[in-house]
Order: sequence, then C-alpha cells, then structure tokens
Amino acid sequence: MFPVYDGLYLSLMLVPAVFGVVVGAVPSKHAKAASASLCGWSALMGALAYPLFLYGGTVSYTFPVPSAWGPYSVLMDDLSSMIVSISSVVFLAVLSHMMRSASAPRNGKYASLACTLFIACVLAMCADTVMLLLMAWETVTLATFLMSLRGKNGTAAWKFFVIAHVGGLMVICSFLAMASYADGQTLSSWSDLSTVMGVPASCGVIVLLFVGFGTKLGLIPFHVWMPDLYSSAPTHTSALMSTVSSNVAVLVLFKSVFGYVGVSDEMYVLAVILMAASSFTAIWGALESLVQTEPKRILAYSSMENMALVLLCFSLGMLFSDGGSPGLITMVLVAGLFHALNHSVFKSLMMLTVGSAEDCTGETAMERMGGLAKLMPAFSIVSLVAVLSMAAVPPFNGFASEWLMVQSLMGGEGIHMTEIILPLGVAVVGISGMMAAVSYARLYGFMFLGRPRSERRVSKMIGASSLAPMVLLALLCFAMGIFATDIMGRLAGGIGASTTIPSDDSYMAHLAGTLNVPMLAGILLVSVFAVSGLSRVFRKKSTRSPTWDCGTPLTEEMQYSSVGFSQPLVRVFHPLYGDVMELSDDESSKDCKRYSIRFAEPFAERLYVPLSNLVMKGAKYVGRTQNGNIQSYFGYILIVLVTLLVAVRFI
Amino acid sequence: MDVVISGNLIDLCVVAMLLLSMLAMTTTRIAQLLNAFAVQSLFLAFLAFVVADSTGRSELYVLGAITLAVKVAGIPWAMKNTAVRLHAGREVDSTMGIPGSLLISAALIIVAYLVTEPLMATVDTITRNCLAMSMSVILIGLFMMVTRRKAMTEAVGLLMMENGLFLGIMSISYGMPLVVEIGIFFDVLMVAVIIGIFALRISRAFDTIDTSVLRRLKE
Amino acid sequence: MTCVILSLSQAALMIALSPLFAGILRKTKARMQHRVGSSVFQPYRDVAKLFRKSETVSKDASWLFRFIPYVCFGSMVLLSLMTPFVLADVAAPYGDLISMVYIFTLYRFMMVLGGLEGGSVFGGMGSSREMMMSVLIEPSLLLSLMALSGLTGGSTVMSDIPPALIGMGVIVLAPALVLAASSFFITLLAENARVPFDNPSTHLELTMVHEGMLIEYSGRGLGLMELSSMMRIMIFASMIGALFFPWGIALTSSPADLAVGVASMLLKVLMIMLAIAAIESYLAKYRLFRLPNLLTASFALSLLAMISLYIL
Amino acid sequence: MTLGVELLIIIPVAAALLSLAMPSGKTAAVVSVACSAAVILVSLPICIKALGGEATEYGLWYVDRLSAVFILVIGVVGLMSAMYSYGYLSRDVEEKEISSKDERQYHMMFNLFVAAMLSVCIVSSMGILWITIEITTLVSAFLVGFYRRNSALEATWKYLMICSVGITLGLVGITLMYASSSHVLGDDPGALNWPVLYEAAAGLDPTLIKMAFVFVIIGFGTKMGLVPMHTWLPDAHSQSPTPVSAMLSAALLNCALYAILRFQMIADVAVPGFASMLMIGFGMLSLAAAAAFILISKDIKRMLAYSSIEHMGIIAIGFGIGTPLAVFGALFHIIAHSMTKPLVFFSAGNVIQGYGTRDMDEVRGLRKTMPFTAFMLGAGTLAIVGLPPFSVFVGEITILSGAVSAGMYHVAALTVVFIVLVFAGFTRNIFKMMPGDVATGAKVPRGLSRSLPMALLLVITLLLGLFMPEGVSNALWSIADWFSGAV
Repeated sequence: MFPVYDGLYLSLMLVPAVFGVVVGAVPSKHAKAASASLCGWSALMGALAYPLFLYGGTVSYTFPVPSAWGPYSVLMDDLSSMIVSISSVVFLAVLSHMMRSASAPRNGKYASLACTLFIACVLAMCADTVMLLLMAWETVTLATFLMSLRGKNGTAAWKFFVIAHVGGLMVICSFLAMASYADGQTLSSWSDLSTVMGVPASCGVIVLLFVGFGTKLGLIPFHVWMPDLYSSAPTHTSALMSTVSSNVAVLVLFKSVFGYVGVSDEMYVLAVILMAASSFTAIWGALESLVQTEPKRILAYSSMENMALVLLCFSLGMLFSDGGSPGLITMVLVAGLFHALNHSVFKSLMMLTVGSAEDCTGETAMERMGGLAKLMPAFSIVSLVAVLSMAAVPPFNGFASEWLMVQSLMGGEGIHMTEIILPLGVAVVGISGMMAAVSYARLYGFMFLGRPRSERRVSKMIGASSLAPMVLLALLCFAMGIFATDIMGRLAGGIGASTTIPSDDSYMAHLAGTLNVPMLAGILLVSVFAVSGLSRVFRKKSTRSPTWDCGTPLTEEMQYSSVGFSQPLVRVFHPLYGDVMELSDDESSKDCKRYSIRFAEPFAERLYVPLSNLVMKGAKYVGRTQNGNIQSYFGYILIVLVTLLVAVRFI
Repeated sequence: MDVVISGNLIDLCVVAMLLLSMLAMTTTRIAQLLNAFAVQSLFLAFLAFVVADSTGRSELYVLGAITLAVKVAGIPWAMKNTAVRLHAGREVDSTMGIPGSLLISAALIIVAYLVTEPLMATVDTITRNCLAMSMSVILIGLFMMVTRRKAMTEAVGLLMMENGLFLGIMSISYGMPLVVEIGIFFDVLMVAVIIGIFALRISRAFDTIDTSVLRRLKE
Repeated sequence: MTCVILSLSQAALMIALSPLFAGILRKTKARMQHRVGSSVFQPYRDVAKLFRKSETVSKDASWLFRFIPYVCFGSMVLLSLMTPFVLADVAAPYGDLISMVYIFTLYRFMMVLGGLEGGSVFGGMGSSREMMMSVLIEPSLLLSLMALSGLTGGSTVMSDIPPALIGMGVIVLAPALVLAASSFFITLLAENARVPFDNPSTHLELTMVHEGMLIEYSGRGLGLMELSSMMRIMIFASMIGALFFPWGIALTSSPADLAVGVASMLLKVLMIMLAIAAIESYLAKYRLFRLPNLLTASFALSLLAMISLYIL
Repeated sequence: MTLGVELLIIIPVAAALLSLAMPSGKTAAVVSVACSAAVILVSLPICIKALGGEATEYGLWYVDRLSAVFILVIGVVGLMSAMYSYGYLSRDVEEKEISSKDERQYHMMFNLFVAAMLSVCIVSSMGILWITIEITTLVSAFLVGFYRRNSALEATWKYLMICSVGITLGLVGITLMYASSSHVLGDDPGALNWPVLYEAAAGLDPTLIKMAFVFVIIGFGTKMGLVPMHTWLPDAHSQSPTPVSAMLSAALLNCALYAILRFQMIADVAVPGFASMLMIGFGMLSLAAAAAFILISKDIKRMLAYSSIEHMGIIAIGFGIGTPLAVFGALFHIIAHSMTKPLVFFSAGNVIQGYGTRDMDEVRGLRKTMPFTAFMLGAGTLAIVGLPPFSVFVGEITILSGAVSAGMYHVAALTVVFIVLVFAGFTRNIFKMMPGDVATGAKVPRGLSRSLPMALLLVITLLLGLFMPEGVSNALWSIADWFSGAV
C-alpha cells in the first residue's frame, strides 16, 4: 500500500478506539454506548485488515513519536492481517453482545477497557518493534485483569494477574535475549537468530517463549487461574480473554519461535519435552473439564485443552524440522494456527451462549439449568453449532483443524526417531479430543436438554440483539469449516512469508483432494434433508406424552445429573483426579451424615499452596530482621562493614 | 619539633585514644564514659597540634582548638547536665558483658590492622601508622552503638566514631582542605545538637532514654 | 460418470444389505444357542413396521429430538458413500480415514444428545456409558488406522489403501496388519455395542448402553436409528474387508472384477458376522468397569502394530 | 558564563525564611509552591546547558549532565509535594492535629530540605557533598518527627542515628579517597573536587579506592536505603507527613545515590569492575529483601517505603551492570521512580486521611468511597510495579535488557524473580482495598491541591513511558555513554 494510506487505515482503526478509552471514562449514562460503538467501529476496521492486505499488500507505519527504545512501528503482514481480521470479527461480535447483555457491567469503564484491550491486541499482533510488542502484550494482560475484576473475585483475578505477569516477564526476557543477538529493534529484520545464538541459547529462549505465552494459554502448571477467573469474571471478559488474547499469544509465539529464533534440527530433545508438556496439558484440560459443574469452568478447561493442541502442533513443527519435509512442517503449523483461529470463533460463540443462558436463567450451575432448547429453539440451534464445532464434528471448523492435526501426525512417519512419539501424539489428540467432546455433550445436554432442573423458571427470553452476534459467529464456524482448504492454503502462504521455512505446496495440493468438507457437508445435508423431507411428505401421526417414568411422576431432580454423567470416566481415570471425599454433618437431621466429593485442582493444592506457604515463610523470616531494635540495626552495619573489608583485603 | 619526637608523640596519642576506646567499652557508669570520651577528644586535639606543628599546616591548629572547645568541654558537659536533669540513671546498660565486649573489640582491632595493612605502603605521611588505630576506634565506636541501650551512650559511640574518623583524616592526609574540614566539624556539632534535641523530646515522651522502648516500629 | 453411478450403487447395496446381515447375525447366534431364531429377513420387517407406526415424543423433548435420527441416518449414508465396498477407488475425492473417524464421532455425539433429551434416567445412563466407551475407543481406532496408513505409505485416502496392500502381495500379512486388524475388530465390537461391551438384545436397566439411549424413540425415529446402527456394523465390517484384507476387491470397474468383488466382499462380511456371533455366544457381557481393560488391550495392540511397523 | 547556580540554594532558603514570616500556614504553603516553581525555572537553563554537554563550574559549584538529571527530578518532586502539602496540612490543621504555627514551621523546613537536596547536586567538592548530605539528614529529621507522636519520635531517632553512623562511614571513604588523590595531586586544595578527581582517577591507588568505595557504598548506601543498612527507611517513611515521605523516597534517596554514582565513576576508572560488583550485590540484596518485606507488610506507607528500597536496588543493579544500555535504563528508572512514587504516596496519603488508618486490612470499599483516589492508587500501583504503558516498565526492561545483553543472565533471572514477588505482594495488598461498600465514617479528602499534583504525575509517568523525545533520549544516552566509559 502507499504509505499515506497505511497511516490513514491504521488511524481509522486505532484512533476511534483511543477516543473510546477516553469517552468510556467520562461519567455519563451514555458513556458505555458511545465507547463501545467507537470500539465497534475500530473492530470493523480491523476486520478489513485481510481484505485490504489482499488488495494492497503489507501495511507498515511508523508512529511520529518515538519511545525510549527508538520508534514505534507497525507491520501488518499476511499472517497478522488474517488473524487481526478474524479476531476483530470475534471482538465485534462479543462487543455487540455486550451492549445488551444483562450481566455485563453497565458503566463506561468496562467499554473503555475493552477499547484498550482492542488496541493492545491489534498492536501486539502487528508490532514491528520490540518495545511496542512488549508494551502491547503486557497491556493485554493489564486490560484483561481490570476487565475481570467484579465484585469479590479479587483473589481469582489476582492469581491470573500474577501468573500472567510471570509469563509476561518470561516473554520480555526472551525478547531481550533475542534483541541482544539481533542488530536492531525491528522485528521484521529478525530471522533465524538461532544461527547467531547457538543451540543452548536459542533453546532457552524457546522454552521461555513457550512457558511465557503458555501462562496465558493455560500450559500446565500455569493454568490454575483459568477456571476461577473464567467463572467469576464478566462473560465478555472471559470471551475476549480466551479468544482474542489467545490469538495474540499464539501468533506472537509462532512468529518468534519459527521466524525470529528459527528452529534448527538440534532442538530435537526440546521439541519432545515441549510435546510432552503440551500433551499432558491437553489431556489434563479434557479430564478436568469432565468434573466441572459450572459451564464457564468447563469452557476454561476446554480453552486449556484447545490451546495445548495448538502448542502441540508448534512443538511438532520443531520436531519435524529434524528431517521432515518443509511441506510437512508447514502443514502442522497450519494446523496449529488454524485451530487457534477456529477456537477463537467457536469458543467466543460458546462463551456468549453460556453468558446468555446465565442471563436468561439467572443460574450459574449446570445442575440447575436444562430445558432451554424447548424454550428457545433458535438459541439452541446456534449453540449446537458451537458445541459441534468444539467437538470437532464435520462439517464445522473444529473438525477441519483437528483433521489436519491428525493428518500431519500420521504423515510425519519415518522422520528421525519419531516412531513412538507420533503414535502417542495421535493417541493424545484422539483421547483428549474425544474427552472434550464428552464434556461438550454434557455441557449442551445439561444446559439445553431435558427438563428444567430447578424451580426457577426462565425469567426472560434471549433477545434478537443478543442472538444476532451469535448467529454471525455460528455462520463463521460453518464457513470456516466449508472453506477450510482455502484458509489452510492462505495460512500456509502466510507461514512461508513470515518464517524461513521454505514454502512447499506439495502437501497442500494433496490435501485439497483428501479433505473435502464441502463434499461431506453436501452429502450429509442432502441425505438429512432428503430423508426428513420424505418423512414430511409421508407424515405419520405424532403424539406427545410424558417421558417414560416407570410409574413414578418425574420431578425436576429425577434426571441424570451432570456429575453422574461423567462418573464412569471419573472412575476410570480416578488416580489422576485430586478428588477428596468429605464427610459432613447434615443440617436437616442430626443422625445423618452427608458424603460429598470435592474435586480440587491438584496443581493448586499440591504445588501452589505449598509454594506460596514457603515464600511467605521465607518472607516472614526475612521480616524478623526488621525487629525494631536500633542496636541490631547498627549490628547489621557493623557486620556488613567488617565482612566487606575483610573480603576486599583477602580477595 | 624533631620529627622523631613528634612521631613518638603522635604514636602515643593514637595509642592513648585506642586505649580510651577500650576503656569506654568497660565502663559501667555514664559519667565515666563521658570522661573517657572527653579525654579521648583531648588526645585528638593534642594530636592535631602536634601534626600542625610538625607539618606546618596552621589550619590544624584551628581544628585542634575547636575540638578542645567542643568535644573536650562542651559536649561532655552538656551531656552530664542532661543526664542529671533527665534522671537517666548512672548505669550504662549493655546487652553484652564486659569480657565479651572486650574480646570483640580486640577482634575488631585485629580486623582493622589486617585491612589497613596494605594501605600503609601507599600513604606516605608521618602519621600513617595511625590508620589502623583510627579504623579500630571507628569500629569500636560502632560496636559500642551495637551493645549499648541508652540513647546517650549511643550518641557517645557515634562521637567516638567521629574521633576515630578525625584521627584517620589526620593520619593519612594531614587533614582535608580547610573549608571542608571546618564544614565537617560544624556538621558534627549540629548532629550532636540535634540528637540532643531529639533525645530530650524522647525522654519527655517516654520518660526514659533507654532506647529499648523504641521498638514499636517493626514488621 | 460411471464412477459416480458405481459409487452410488455400491452405497445403495450396502444400505440394502445391512438389515440382511443383521438378520444373519441374529440367526447364527440363535442357532449357536440351539434356538431356532427368527428369519434372516426379520430386520427388514421390523424396520418397515417401525416406519409405518405413529410416533410418540416426550413432552420434554425439543426439536432436536426429532432431528437426531435424520442426522444419524444421514451420517451413515455419508459413510457408506465413502467406504470402499466392492470397488476400491470410487470414493476418492473425499473418502478419507480421518474424516471417517470424525463422522463416527458426529453419529455418536448426536445419539448421546438424543439420550439426554426427554430427561429420562435411562437415556442419561446410556449416554454416559456410551461416552465413556467412546473416549477409550478413540485412540485405538485412530492408531489402528494410522498403522494401516503407515503400512501403505502414509496415505489416509481410503481408495489408495487396497491397491497398495494388494500390490505388496502376501508378505504384507505382517504382524503390523494383523495386530492393527485385531485392534480394529475390538473397536468394532465396542462401537457397535456388541458383547462383551454391551448386550444388544437386552433392555435390562443396569446393563444397557446403546438401547438406553434409544429408549425414548418410537416409530419412524426408532426405525431410522435401528437402520443406522445396522448400517454402522456393516460399514465397520466392510472396512475390515476392504481395507485390512482387501484381496478380492475390484480395482477396476470391469464386470469380471466387479463380480469377484461382490462375491468376495459378501463372503468377508459374512465371515465377520459369524465371528461376532460366535463371540456373542461364548462370552458374557463384561462389567462396565472391566471394559477399560479390554479397550486398553485394544490400544496396546494398535500401538504394537505401530511399533512392529518400524521395528520388524 | 555564570548562570547563578547559587540561586538554587538562595531561593529556597529565602523562601524558608519567608514562610516562617507568613501570617498563616496556607500562605506559607503558597510560598513553598512558588519557591519550587521558581527553582524549576531557574534550574532549567542550567540543566539544559549541562545536558547539552557543557558543565558549569565555578567556585564551589559544579553542574554537569548527571547533576542536571537529579536537579530536575528534585525540582519536580519538590513542586508536587509542595502542592500536595497545602491540602494535606490544612486538613491536619482542621482536625487540630497541628497548629498553624506548626504548619509554617513545616514549610520552613520543607524549603530548607529542598535547598539541602539541591545543594547536594551542585557542589563540586566531595567533602562539601558530604556536608550537604549530612544537612539533608538534619533538616529532614525535623520533618520526619513533625508529628510529635511517640512513634514519630522513635522513627526520627532511628533515622538520625542510623544515618549519622552511615554518613560517618561515608566520610571515612571520602578521606581514603582524598588520601589517594592527594598522593597523586599533591597538596592541591582542589584534590577533593570531583572533576579533578575524575581526571586523575586512572592514577589513583587501587587498594585505597577499593576500601574507599566499600566505605562509601555502606555509608551513603545507608542513606540510599540499600539493604541491610535500610532499617531506618520504613520507619521514617511511614511516620513522616505524606508529602515528606514522597520527598524522602523520590528525592532524598536519589541524592545519596548521586553521591555513590560520583564515587562509582571514579572507582570504575581506578579499579574496573569492583564498584560494579558491589553495586549489583547490594542492589540484588535490596531487591530480595524488599520483595520479602512487601509480601508481609500491612502498613501501606511501610510497603511503599519497601518499594522504594526495591527500586533503589534495581537502579543500583542497573548502574552496576554498567553497560551504556543498563546505565541508560537506570537513569530512566531514577526519573520514572521519582515521578511515580509520589503519586502512590499521595494517593496513600488520601486513603490514610480519609480512613484514619494506615493498616491496609482495615481499608475496604475504596473504589466506592473515594473513586478518584482509588483510580489514582490503582494506576499508581500498576505503574510502580512495572506495567506498561507507565514509565517504570520501560526503566525495568531497559535494565533487564542491559543485563541480558551484558551476558549477566543470572542477574536478569534473579531480578525477574524478585520483581514478580514484589508484584504479587503489592497488587494483592492494594487491590484488596478496592472492592466493598462505601465505608461509613470515612472523611473523603478533596481539593485541587491534592488532585492536581496526582493528575500531573500520572500524566508525566504515562507520557514518559509512552514517548521519549529525541532530545531527552540523546541527553540520557550521552550520560550513559559517559558513565560507562564508552566515550
């Protein structure tokens, strides 16, 4: 594009959001609406990024004011613009759902923070200088933290904040290390730094990057904040956090590992370790999601599982660089990126679903919902799309990316030493995918199907304004599934442009013949509608009757419970759960005891609690030196003085 | 004066100062402590005169005179008065017994010797031997502050440290430029005065000048 | 064009024959248990009867309840169009092993949701157990297919596999193939709710899995669901016949080849049905929590298949 | 050309006398504000000239690039604190905690304090530098003990005694340095003047310089708040009036740092690497201990004091690393910390006066009770713990970057660990106060004199973090290059 237009486009996208930040802070009744609409405009502009890229090429711009580390500049290349576009659409949908949602905070500050988040995400995705990237990335953390504060959830938000900060500092350190080897602060000029850095340093940097971004994506053991925060933060915060900011993390991680550092074939061991970590995370996320009783907690673990699959793909990409064909590397990376994009679409849809359901019923526990499909059929259709996409069922988008993952795992055979690793990888994808599907079936089944499970009736129906963004996202789920091969091709092109992996179309060409989602969808739809059409033509009488009750009238509670539903699997994987059987007195009767099972997150109980106790103990120990006695204080000075003098004398 | 004689005199003064520091560590009465300090300051002043005489640096006379006026007479007198007025008691409260204090003081002297030993070669003043002594006086002064509980004894420790410091200044460089020297001296005086002001305020507020009551600000 | 016609007609053949094989299975089982058993054509009659009957739908069920049988049936139609049956290479543009696995997931997912509709306890229980099994099946299913594709050069396109295996000759009856096939056979039993995983002929509350999910269905819906499950076992059987032991399958569309293909395929499916019948007669249904052992064994078999692929 | 460096002392001293003569406390406060503004105005031409690379040197005075940074920081912090003092003390007067006469005395001491701190940065002789630093202690002792409560007296006593011991040790260091310089320069009266010393640094005796630096870093480090000599700091900061705490933290500690830096520059030439090692060691120790203290503190002002220790530690590490990048970061961090910490102190001051307690466990519902203060406290907290887009973030990562590019990975790693601990403790303690219902009985302090300096500081720290004009960046880089001997 021409430089003038680059600046114009960026200012059309970012300036309204900047105004939105300010406008939202004004104490006025209309602040929220004004700020959110400004942000909406920005998101709309953001959605145009990829079309504009196709039309005019890379957008690059340097801001007129410099930072302490030289200029701020922005470069929107192939991959960035695509991810910016999709993220912006998601952002727009979440934002427009927020406008009318009953549970969203009503003041303008929330919208103002959303504007901040949007700016930070966009800038992080297309930053071209280190400082801008690091600032934007940390601002993403900050904005999500502030957006997630609500009522008394301070501890959950704080946990997130601290863990994310740990990650942020790791990311910062890794970028600083890269910067110390590269010449200059311009990211687009960095490539294949591993040749300069040497293998140990670049492995260190890659580990820092994985763990650093992994804190946001829920890599074990940094995932402990996720369930608490997702369930206690406002819905739209969780939606944006798990989708848009995850996209940012994935994109930057991808660019840094495969572009800036560059992967070399000596990183075999590291790749295997990272693979193991992400596999474990995926299985853990899926396992834990089975025992959660709040929809949002399920979604938290599901995000963890999905993001772990993305990380798995990236680590496979590293593994394949040791002898794999460039086409294969590209394919597995495409799978990862595509899955991240898909995840952002279906997860935001699911988050909005859960949020709307909570708005309608006023309940947050799955155990007390149910029967929504009968009351709100349109809502249930849209949500079914989300659930099916998440469960990786054809012809929706989740299927396409998981297909590609499995395909590349299968195609990776014969590469150095991978005989055992790849089958295990396939098993991981299979088992975690299926477990996740179980937990989505459970989620959908217990929210939408059956009879309402509590006396409280649905207080209000979902409005068209809430449904519209969800329909948009559902259509996107479908479209991204249908046009999967096209999107994969584009992503492959983007990968070629932003990394040093030579582009190789052989696999993609082969792919087009194998994965044929339109064909699958076509046959499926034709056969479903043909048969259902036929049965409409030859209509038979249909009567409504109560569910078979074996002679006892069925009440709300006489249904299978969501805890019972996953019990068989819990029994199978019992040793892995940190479930605690608790015996307590029953309030209703003196002689009765009540058994309950509590599923505590083992990582929180066994790792974080002891760790924080240890730190606090150490801190208290140090604190005792400040004992108020001035004589001890003089003593410290004397001791330090004598020690140093003696040291200087003899060393 | 003959160089040898002045050298001997200087050594004598310095050793006396160190001995007085040790003596101060063994005192159990405030009055004794103040006396020890006054005598130590007297030796310091004398030392200044000797050095001034043997090197011909007349500003050291001024310094000696001020020391005489302030440290030998003024401060000990003021402190004695305050101690009486405040009913501060005659005892010096120490957190450590006399033998222990003396042993540690001796150890500090050894440390001072060890660390200053390489410096001896680099300084070419006639008073350079005093360096180790001055370091010892400083360290012992600091150690006195560590072991003594009363505000007044802590102040004396600080003043003794400063005596050691002035000894050091003279021993390695025959004194700093006069402006600096005078400034430093008045500063020290100001410190003494202000510490005195606050010691008064504290004694009024807490009815004691035992600093062990000042322990409420802590973690 | 001939390709499309052949493909459609072989799918039609599969759909048409599936109740027959279900009948054969039942009949064989009955004979092995020294019963007379119903006619091999009984399943046709059952389905036809169900289609004619009026439907009773639970008051608590939503639109999804009526929709699910169509989706289940549709996905089975899709699968039968994808699977090589008589002719190896008809399904080329979309017939892919991995897609296939995921279409099975769709089928199962929908069936589970159907079980949860209506709020019946039986449905919930069936769904719950079905989900447990499917989690444990999934890795071994994927791995056995991976071994298969690894054996034939890494392609996951179904129509590539029979010619590749046949081209390799009999040496290909390597441990890998046998192990993968046996693992796949176990998943067949599990997926199709056969003994020892489930007893298709019982409606005992505490034991049923598959039937539990269907308990609220009646009339046409039930008919479609029954038909789909017969098609499912047919598809699995023909996958074993066409992919693991493809000898005899038609590689070209010449009439002679096709005739041999039809004959050999029917024979292979018949053998598999007989094997299932034998197993069902000689084994009892396992306790629910013993099933993981069996499925882990299947997983181990498929993993061994993968290993032997490289090591042997 | 002489630019009237003396004015930097004369103006505040005159203002001190004037404020004592004022009829009321409020007019005295106006005098203080005017004085600080005048100081900034007067210092601007001097500093700009100095930053341009041209040192001003005549008589006792010496102002170069390094001093210019500190002068400007003291000027701005002084102005903000003077403004804040207006509202803060008049509230105390209203509540009969202090009398109007006390208020005037306060302003007198305040202006003297400013004068003392400015004089630290403009004198040439290291001996006089020592004197001026001692004067800052003496003057500020009265400010620390301004509320004549027992606890304030205790804090003052500790402050005075510990700092006097420290400063005495510092003088030993100066003496040793003088000994080595007079050895080289002979009996030159300028042998303690910094430019002369710096010129002759290469010829100074390494053993003496090493020992001198040990004394200097312990002595002035006491004043700067390096662990384990920091013990006076939390007491003094927590007991003094809030504007004074801000001054102590954001200006006074810098003065001591300034003195250490002057010595470090000499020591780095005479004994390369030695001073750096000590700076990193003490910096790391300070950072570690501050992290521990912040985790357990309950008193908001003590926590902020520990945070100052932490930042002084980070700055010391930055200067210790000594590469131009790290020094640049450390210089930036000085400015960033000094612009941010008063903001946090001022908002904490509002909380303290509003709720009547310093205990963070007793403060709840801040967001609803005092929205403005809560916002400022929140923003200030985020800024001080090093989150973008605030300036402390830039300073911290620049220092980290210096550590990484100098190959000191262990330094970087440890720094990160402690920064995280500080972050965790600080945010937990502060954000715990935010939620909840309106606190009954809280007396919300209001007034432009409070909100204006806070708003200004927020804007400054934000702008500093986001943008840096090329002129400023060049000036800081030139200092960094000069400091690290890269020129």
